[in-house]
Amino acid sequence: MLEQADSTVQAPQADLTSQTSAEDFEPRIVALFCNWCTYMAADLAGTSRMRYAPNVRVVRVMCSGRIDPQFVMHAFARGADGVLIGGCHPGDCHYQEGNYKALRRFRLLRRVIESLGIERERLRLEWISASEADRLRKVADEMAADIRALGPLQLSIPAEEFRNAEGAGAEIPSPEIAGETAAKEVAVP
Amino acid sequence: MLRENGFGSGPTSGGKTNGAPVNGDPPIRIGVYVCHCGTNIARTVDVERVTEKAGELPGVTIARDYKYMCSDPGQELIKEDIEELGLNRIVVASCSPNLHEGTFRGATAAGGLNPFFFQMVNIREHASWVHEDRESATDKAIDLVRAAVRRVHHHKALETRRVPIKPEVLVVGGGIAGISAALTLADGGKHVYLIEREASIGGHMAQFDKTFPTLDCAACILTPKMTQVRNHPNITLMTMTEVVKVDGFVGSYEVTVKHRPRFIDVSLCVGCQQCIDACVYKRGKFEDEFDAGLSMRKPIYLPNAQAVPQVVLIDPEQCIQFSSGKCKQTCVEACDRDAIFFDQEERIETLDVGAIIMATGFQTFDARRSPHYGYGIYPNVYTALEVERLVNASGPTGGEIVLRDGEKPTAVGIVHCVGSRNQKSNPWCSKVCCMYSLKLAHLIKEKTDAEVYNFYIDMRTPGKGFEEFYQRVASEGTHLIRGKVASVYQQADGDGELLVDVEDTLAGMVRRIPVDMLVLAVGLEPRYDAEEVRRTFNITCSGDGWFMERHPKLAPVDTFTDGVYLAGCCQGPKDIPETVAQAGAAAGQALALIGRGYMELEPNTAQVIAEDCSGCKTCIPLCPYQAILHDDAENRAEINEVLCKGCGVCVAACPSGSIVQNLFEDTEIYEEIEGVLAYA
Amino acid sequence: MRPNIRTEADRSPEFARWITSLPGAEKIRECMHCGLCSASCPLFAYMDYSPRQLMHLGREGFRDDVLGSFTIWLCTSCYQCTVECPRQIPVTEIMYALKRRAIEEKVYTPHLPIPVLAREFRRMVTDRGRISESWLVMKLLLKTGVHRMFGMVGLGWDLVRTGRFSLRKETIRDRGDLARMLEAVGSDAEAVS
Amino acid sequence: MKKLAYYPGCSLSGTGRAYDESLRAVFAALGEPLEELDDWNCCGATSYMSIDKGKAYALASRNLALAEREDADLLTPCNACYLVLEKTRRHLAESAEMGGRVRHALDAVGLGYAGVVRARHPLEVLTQDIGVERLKEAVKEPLKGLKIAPYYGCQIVRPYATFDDQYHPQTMDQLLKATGAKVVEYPFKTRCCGASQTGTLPEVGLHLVYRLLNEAKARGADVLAVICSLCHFNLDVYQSKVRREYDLEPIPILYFSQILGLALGVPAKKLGIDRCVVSATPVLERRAAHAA
Repeated sequence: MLEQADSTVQAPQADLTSQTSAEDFEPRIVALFCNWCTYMAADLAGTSRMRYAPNVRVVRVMCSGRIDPQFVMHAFARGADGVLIGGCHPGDCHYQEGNYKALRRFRLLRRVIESLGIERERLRLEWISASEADRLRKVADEMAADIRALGPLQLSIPAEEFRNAEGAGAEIPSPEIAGETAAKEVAVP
Repeated sequence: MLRENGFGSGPTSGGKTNGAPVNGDPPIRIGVYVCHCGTNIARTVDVERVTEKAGELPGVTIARDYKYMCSDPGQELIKEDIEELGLNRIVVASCSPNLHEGTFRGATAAGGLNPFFFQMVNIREHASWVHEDRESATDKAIDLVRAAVRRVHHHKALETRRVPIKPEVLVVGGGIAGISAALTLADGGKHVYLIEREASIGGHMAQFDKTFPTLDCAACILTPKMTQVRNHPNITLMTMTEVVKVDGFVGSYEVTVKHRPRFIDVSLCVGCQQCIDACVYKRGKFEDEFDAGLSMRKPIYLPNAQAVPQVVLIDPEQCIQFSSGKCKQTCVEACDRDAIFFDQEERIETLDVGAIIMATGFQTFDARRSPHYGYGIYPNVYTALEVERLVNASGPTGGEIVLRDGEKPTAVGIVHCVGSRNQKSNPWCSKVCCMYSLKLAHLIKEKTDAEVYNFYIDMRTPGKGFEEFYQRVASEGTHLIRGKVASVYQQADGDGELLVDVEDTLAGMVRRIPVDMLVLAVGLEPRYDAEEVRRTFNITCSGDGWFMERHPKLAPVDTFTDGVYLAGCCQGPKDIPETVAQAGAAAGQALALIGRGYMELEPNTAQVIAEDCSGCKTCIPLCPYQAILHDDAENRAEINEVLCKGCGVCVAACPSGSIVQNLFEDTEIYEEIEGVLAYA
Repeated sequence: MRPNIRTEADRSPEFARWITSLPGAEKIRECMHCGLCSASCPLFAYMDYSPRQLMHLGREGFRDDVLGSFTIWLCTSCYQCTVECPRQIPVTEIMYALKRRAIEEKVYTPHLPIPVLAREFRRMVTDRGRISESWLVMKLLLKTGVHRMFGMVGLGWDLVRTGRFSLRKETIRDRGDLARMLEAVGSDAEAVS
Repeated sequence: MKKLAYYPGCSLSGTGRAYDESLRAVFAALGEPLEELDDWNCCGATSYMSIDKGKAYALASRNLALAEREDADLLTPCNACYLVLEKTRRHLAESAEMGGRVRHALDAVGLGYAGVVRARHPLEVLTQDIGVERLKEAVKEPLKGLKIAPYYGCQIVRPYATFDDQYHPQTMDQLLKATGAKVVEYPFKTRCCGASQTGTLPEVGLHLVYRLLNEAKARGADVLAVICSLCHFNLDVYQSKVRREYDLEPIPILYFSQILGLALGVPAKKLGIDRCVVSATPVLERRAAHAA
């Protein structure tokens, strides 16, 4: 597994340093959107010709409940400066309550990333319904601005530990990395 | 192959597998097609550069750009390339997969490949239409294409599943939309449950007098339709019925409905109305809803003269028997059919249907919310719906247009856009008010010879025969004053006369006009409980509260929930012909769905990799469809593919990574994430 | 009288940009000319341009027509138009801004008492921190024409009779503080033309 | 109830003295005597805003800062002051630029403003904090038979006031009804009185005043009740001029607080009833005689 991981954490660090000058820093934001609400909102933003920050790259999943915390960790490891998760409003999930599961994972994940030295603004969960294109625009713009202000993601822990965290999966973060609080959180259903 | 990495299912390395055979399969040969969409994409995204970059990606055999990929020649291109270049993966960068994923899967299949060896990239809605800067939009498009190319390496051949569709259809709402949809479906040989919340079908249209622009009588064209509904062998009509719960999915919905008690047996009552005559109330005491409160009725009443079903009902809030239990029950005595049952109770029933048509309609704007018009304060300020009842020959005044004191009005003002086109109430144009206001102007003028003033902001008459009608009303001498009424007040010494202040914007002066009747052309808005109904049916509302169609142009009657269609004003303001047309379209969509008898499901279901499953049962309670069972003998989870809807919640939760989801395998998502992040 | 024809040379694009850049005033581009502002205005009867027309002239950049209009001086800030506007145009605030700019550019009719009142009011508040109404009225009358004063004699007597006319000069204690504050707040960028 | 610092404003020490006197008397009679804000200054009214926005906001904010130092809200009887102070509070919260400039200016004189001070109108305080019931209980001389037209004027209901309906305000109606008087239906409750235009453009202002007075008369009102000293000035002091131009019977104009004071048994002298140009005494005596 470590061997595998070794080859994964290849160049992001180097790439980042090559473009860290504050002025031309453009954050890269990976957006994991559910198919039914937030992806539709992004489509609607398009048909409504809204303008928003071009920093967001959308990856579609069927439900926000499909989002494995490792997707997020992986995105950060590969040079994302921010990750945006978009799902249906509570009560509106196309699959009944996948979004609640996303929320639970998100809360945990946020603690994990903070303990890894990643600022909390870099990970965001937003409920955006299919009709809320304007909200999507606002969130994308805000996030791009927030992260631009933060600057490129600098991982403050040795790559080795980071890989461990990633490999362990955030559903069960290893206590020495995520800290005790996060470990306790797991116990709460 | 990822499975071999064991716990944690780490991602594959960047270029490791690209272009190389996967598990001994033939080498990956990808065709990438970048669409200009006329200038829709090409204006903002440098399509040539995207194509060039795509051509350099590992595994890509050919990259082309083309004006319209969705056109026949565009699809042909894919087909030919598959055949001539031996492509085994296809990526098309164009619009949203919601629009053309099916199209390009079809083209892929037409070339002889499994259609799921295709991946779509959305560079229109997600790039060219939302960005202005050509360079950053192009960079984004390149990233998205790279992600798709990396993803498509890992695609597998999949088969769609077929599930049978129940042939019955539920129509919710018995206005003209629901009636039209139900009749179309029933005439097509399908069984329809038509449910209506009120005691009679007919909806708003039944309250109208004449319809614009032809001035034919609403009742004359609607009543035969209502009768047809009642008599149609394929329609089960249920009035006083509401949906409380919807379970299941397209093709197989289980709808729980609640029948409110009518206290009359529908099968026994013949509508003779002797019970009403016999009621202990000698005359009407309660506001008649159908007459917009302009007449009074008893607690036992027929909803209206043309009601379908022709059956009376009792309002338990008003009937003495319910409040005191000590009524003489003269109605029961009078009924020779023994149809009255005070002990009737609410009844719950479940209906199995394959498709649902929403035809829940609209409500009119409450004029009290625009207090400066004095509605509810000055007695001679009316809503348009009230005036419809006044004009109507079967209405409270027998078709006479008179004021509250019985006098004929001599000057009537009609205020357009009440509640509409206003950021403080409803920002939208309600579409029908200009025409119905002109119609009322004509009818009032005809019946009273009063001076009629129409106060409008913009006169909107786009429709067949509408402009001609506008011209006709203008020629009749109606004052058409362009300006919104700012205030209405009754003078102390003015004999009940109302003074209307308005800027005549064409003259550039404010005019103060005395009228003795003011008609408020109230706009249309979503019903008060639209949000609740939306949740029940798991459909979407647009920001303004109307039910949202799947696509504003190409799927105007579909919703985002398969098998649920929209008809009439629940989707937005419409006039009668438009409503009927849309109801027909919704019925057509439902017919197409159930007529096929089965439907193909996206093969995005999840499966357990049996040898990796530790039997921890984490996934079992997570599944909203109870599709996961635990095989006690083998101590492992098992997914019932028929029940699985493909949300992927279990996949993300599985601690051992032993559940995979077709079309959304971890590897595919990791590759996509890496693809958007990799620096070119 | 100005001829009732305008060419493009009469337009000031700068003025149009300025007016639409006032807070909330970008909405005047969305005006649908319903006339609610005009018809709800208590002073409309005396205006040369209706508020609606003034908004339109502003967005088209007819600077001279707008700043020379009597309308802006008639606005009593009752906010009826602002509250009524279906497109939420802050008409009253725009009127304020137009008054400020007209005073700044000195384009209002001479002897128009309203800007004089505004200036005298400001002077008195800046100096003493409070307004002494009787003094203010007298100053206004002296500056805008003595003839008006004769009509006011009866009125003044009524006030004296009822104990409402006071020649006391009202003032605050910390006048120095006030002056320093008004200095420190700086001047408006908006007024720059 | 948060502490209230009384902010009379300039008019209430001049032409609007009766408003000041009667308010103090009413609050004292209800057991909540008013404490004046120390060293308050003019709010700037509409005139200052017409010249310099920044200075206008600075001027108004000094009062907010003074109140904040005392941890009080401002009790603001004048409609114009109320509007200006509320507008300032909101604008400073919404505009970072103006907020910054004003805070800088306050800082220069050792004042600070965190934004917690609200302007409150006596109508709001009397109906919400003290309550109509408490007023009713305190009434000693019910004003049976007095017919009152309630006139709110413009700036109290528009655009910032949230304590009452902007088309059909009710708070003053409730208070007046509590005195036992009859409140007549008055459609011009919130129409503008012409503000300072009566002075600057008499022909314009007088017509507005005429319409307000005429309508009240036509509705059978004995008196017109007001809540703003400028409204009072226009309707009362200019009434003789109006009557020179238009055919109109005189109608006395009273501050709502004067009417409440009468009902609470405060002597007319202490309420400044004799400060009306159009004397209210005949109407009040006629009513008293009738009731007796």
